[in-house]
Amino acid sequence: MPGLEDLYREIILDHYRNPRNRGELACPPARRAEGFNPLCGDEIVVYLVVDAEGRVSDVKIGGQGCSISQSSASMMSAAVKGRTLDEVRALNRAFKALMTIHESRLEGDEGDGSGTDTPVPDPAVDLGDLAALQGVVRFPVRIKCATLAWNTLTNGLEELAQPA
Amino acid sequence: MPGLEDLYREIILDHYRNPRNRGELACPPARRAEGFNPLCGDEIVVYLVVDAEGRVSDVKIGGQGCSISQSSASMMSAAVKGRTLDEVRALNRAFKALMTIHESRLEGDEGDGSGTDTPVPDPAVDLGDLAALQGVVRFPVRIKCATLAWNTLTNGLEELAQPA
Amino acid sequence: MATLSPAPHLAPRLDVLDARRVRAEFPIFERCRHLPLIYLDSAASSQKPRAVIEAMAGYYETCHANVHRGVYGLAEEATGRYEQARAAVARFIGAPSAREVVFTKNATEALNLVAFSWGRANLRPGDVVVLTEMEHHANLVPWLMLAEQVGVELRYLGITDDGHLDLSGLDAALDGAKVVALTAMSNVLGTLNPVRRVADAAHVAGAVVVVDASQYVPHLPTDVSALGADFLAFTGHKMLGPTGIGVLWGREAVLESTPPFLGGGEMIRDVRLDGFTPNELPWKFEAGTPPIAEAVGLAAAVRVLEGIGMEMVRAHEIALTSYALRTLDARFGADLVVHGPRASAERGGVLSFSFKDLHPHDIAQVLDQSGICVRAGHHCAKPLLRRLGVSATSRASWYVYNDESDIDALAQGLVACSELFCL
Amino acid sequence: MATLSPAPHLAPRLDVLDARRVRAEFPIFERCRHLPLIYLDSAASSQKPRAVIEAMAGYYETCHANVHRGVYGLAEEATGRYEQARAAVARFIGAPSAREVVFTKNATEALNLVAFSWGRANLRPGDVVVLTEMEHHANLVPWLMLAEQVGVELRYLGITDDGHLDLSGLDAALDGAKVVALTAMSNVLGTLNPVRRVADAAHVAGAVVVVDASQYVPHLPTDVSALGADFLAFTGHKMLGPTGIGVLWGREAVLESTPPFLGGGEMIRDVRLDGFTPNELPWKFEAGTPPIAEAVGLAAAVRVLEGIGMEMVRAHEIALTSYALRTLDARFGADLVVHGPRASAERGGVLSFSFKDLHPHDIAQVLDQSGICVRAGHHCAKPLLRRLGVSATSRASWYVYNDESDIDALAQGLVACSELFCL
Ligand SMILES: Cc1ncc(COP(=O)(O)O)c(C=O)c1O
Ligand SMILES: Cc1ncc(COP(=O)(O)O)c(C=O)c1O
Repeated sequence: MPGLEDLYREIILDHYRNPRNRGELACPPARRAEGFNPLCGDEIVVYLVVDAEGRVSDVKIGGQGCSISQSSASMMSAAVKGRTLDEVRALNRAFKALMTIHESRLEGDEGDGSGTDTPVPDPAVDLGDLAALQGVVRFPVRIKCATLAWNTLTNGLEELAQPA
Repeated sequence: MPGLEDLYREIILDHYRNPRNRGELACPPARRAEGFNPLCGDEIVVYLVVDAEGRVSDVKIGGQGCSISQSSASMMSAAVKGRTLDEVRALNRAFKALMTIHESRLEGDEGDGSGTDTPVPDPAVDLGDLAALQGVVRFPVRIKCATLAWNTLTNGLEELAQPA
Repeated sequence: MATLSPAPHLAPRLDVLDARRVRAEFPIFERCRHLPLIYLDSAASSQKPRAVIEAMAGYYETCHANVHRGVYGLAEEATGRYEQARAAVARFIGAPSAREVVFTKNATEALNLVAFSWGRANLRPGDVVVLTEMEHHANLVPWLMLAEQVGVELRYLGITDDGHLDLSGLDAALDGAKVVALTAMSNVLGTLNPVRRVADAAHVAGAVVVVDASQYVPHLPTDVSALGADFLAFTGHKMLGPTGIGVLWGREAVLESTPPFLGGGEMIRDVRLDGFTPNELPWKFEAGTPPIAEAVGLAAAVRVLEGIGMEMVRAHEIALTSYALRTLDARFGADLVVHGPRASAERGGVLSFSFKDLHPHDIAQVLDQSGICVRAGHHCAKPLLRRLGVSATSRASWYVYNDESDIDALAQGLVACSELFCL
Repeated sequence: MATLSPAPHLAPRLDVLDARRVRAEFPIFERCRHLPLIYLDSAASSQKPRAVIEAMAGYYETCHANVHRGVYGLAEEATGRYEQARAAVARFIGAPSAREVVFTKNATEALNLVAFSWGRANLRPGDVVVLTEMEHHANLVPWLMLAEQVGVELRYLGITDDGHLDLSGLDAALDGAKVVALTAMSNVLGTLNPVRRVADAAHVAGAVVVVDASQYVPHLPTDVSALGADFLAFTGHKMLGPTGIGVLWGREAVLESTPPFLGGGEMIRDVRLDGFTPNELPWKFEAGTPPIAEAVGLAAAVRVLEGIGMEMVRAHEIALTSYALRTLDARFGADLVVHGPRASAERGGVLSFSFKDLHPHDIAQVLDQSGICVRAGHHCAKPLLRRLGVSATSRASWYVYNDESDIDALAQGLVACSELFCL
């Protein structure tokens, strides 16, 4: 059994106790995206301002949930602030890759049954604090907690891509 | 495991090979009753003439099925011929009692799950050849074969009791 | 071969249940990972005693064949075992006849059978179905589906702030009701509902009473007639039995007026290319090859529970619940909020709680590190959780193999949670 | 603990299957009554190898918990085992994704799911459902119920006198058809149907193809795409696995367009007092606690079959069937009538026969006396038996643990029958 220290790294607990960019932004100019994990009730709200150059000029996080979902949201907010949308997308891909590196399980030959291809992490992308969430993959039930914020952000960005 | 000799007594095989009272009767004066075991496809037709004194003056058996259902029908026909309806009913009760005397099974305390009361055999009734069918109770699946003829007869008698 | 008689050493005829002795009969507690297993999730599923595991293995090793209609001895033996299991279950719940006991795949199928087969045949658009706000999804979703398909109206009995069923609206709710479907014990709050009282009122109003006894039959002496139920559903895996089997009990007359549910082998008397005739009770509701080994396992579980004595099981759980309430209160005071009734005589051994601002997922995760298994989430009762104003709770639940030391470990584990998150 | 990898000694990589060696893995054959067990009723239910029995016992002994949503390690382990079983089954039938594999309680429930959930959502009064005269009740009664409830029209493909599907009426039957539901192999005649050919024609006509593979998956290498099926149903207990579990495979797109079947926990994403949102595939169709230990057992069965090799299983059964046809012919000539195709490459290892004027019940009873288990009756295919003009047949069927000596014993037993009744 993997140890708790793999999951609750100090940096994660720090983001949980002292969440960064917590709050709301006026919409417009901000866009608001809401994410919900109906299985555990975790909730994330992302407020996002993208400037004329396609750069995330401001971001705020609302919602409530477990330490993993909340710290992941906090880290994400810090990581995307000031980045271009392309950079944000690359970060998102890198993070998803981090979350899908499965170890061989009890019966490794049979995989996890999801049948989806495992994304390959891009070594060029520096995840910063987010890398601390790596331990989550050893606790499969918690992966959805860690990815909730990113899925919410992605939905927000897709909406942004559509005519308002 | 009970032996075959319990089931296929010589007298049963004799009735199977040489069925008594096989045939049909004109209706009227005879009444016709049909019995069917949908689970195994066994079929019995009973033709019955009851005279003015309430006595079975003639009986014939048609149909097809396994040795147990056919020999039971043959024995029944021999047993009821010439009897009064009251005597026939007593025979029927005695035969049913014979067919429900369960031995203690694997887990005797739990019965056969049928929850019905076990009829008590009447020592005053002489079953004659029919007593040879006693071994059938040790082969529960076959009980329905043995009782088919009697159930058919009972239905016929009930109809007789109704205004024609 | 399997041990088929009630294990005598499980019935020490003491005044109190010796949980250590009982636990020794459950192989999983010997599982030697780095920590002893402190299993506090029996409300989700119970562990299995050796007698149950061996009964099933023994069945496969010595007498498996498909049941019914097989002429050969092996098939007859298998059929006997299967039908004896039905008789054992009937006896365990005080059913007048084994004909009233239908084996399903779980409690959920049993409740769906009632909603769909009895419901579609007997309910018309606008007919009222009364439910409660504390139902498990298994006793909600089938009725929601029926509401959509048939147009029945659903009404809900609410709950009071201390987690009891609110009966103040009962008479109004029953007006025009054709069905009242309620849980005998909440799997979240632990609340034991006044089933008899509701059933009597429902019967006066002309409604049929459906009881979800999934959390009741495993933990309390059950008598279907005393409860006043028309239908009663429960599930094997929560009562020391295997997965893959559930039970629907129904009053004979009500079952007779219920059309078949699934179609196939076993449930028919005759089939033609243009129609079919259903079989008699209870087989009319058992389409296809039934859960044979599972029935044998469930019968073994029933014998183990009878060996201990259901009065004893109940007394043990009251004692543990009292101990848990006292212990958690003393240690954590207002930091730990228990959802549901405080009096242990009014509740079963299921304790849902909120602890400081800690998220139940984090609590369950940290407790797991000490080998403690508790459930975190909505416990398949989302409407109830909304009513409680929480999105998830932590839930600890106990059974015959638990004792005070497990509660102590839980309390200790909660201290560790609190320290880790510094809240 | 359970043996989880394919038992290597079951995979001797020989050209022929060593049935004696295989049989040694099945504890029931050690059962020591007064006679050795000659089991010729695998079409009704197969026996279980040690690996399957132990996998289930091992599961209960070391890692049982309810699956999904449990945060603690034990629940995660149980969930992993359950989902790995799904993956193993998907691989075994060549399913593109485990999302397409739904666990049910048996094949019957799987077929009911298709008829009721897909059928009610997609069929309108007057729509045509094409069946065959050789279907098992499990693939008849649900459609008969649907005909009654929805008013669909049922059409039947007949059979030829030598027991093949009569395809001469196929085009006419397909005119306006929305569904074609047929068995891949008859459990009475042994006939292997030209599923692919029928499926291609059905698809051209715009119909969905439902395959009852209950007798096929256990005995032949299966590839759902090659068969051309949209839905495929089979059952655990006929393929060395436990009772209490069946499988419905469906093409992802078709499953997506199928509404939920039973309602309850597990199959939902959200529940409110006024409605619910279903879960994603495959859980949308798995209401309530699933057959967890049974899935673990089924995965073990799959590994045993893979260890032997399905090509080998098929070759062995062809060899045994040829031997049986030859032997019975030589011994009894015209006294013994085999129902179904004569060429063993066109049929599976299921042999229904009529012997003189002896009633199948009597035959089965007398054979039982020599320890030989054969089935007698209508085999849940009453319309087919009417078509054959018999009310019952005797049926012998074989599997990996049978060999020529079992056929010899059968022939010997039939001689005894004939003598006893002096016919
Ligand atoms: C062809 C066929 N279809 C369906 C079934 C039903 O399988 P089950 O009883 O496991 O649901 C059977 C077995 O009885 C069968 O032989
Ligand atoms: C109150 C209640 N009802 C119904 C169920 C459903 O039981 P199963 O999942 O075995 O069908 C449960 C268990 O999850 C329960 O706690």
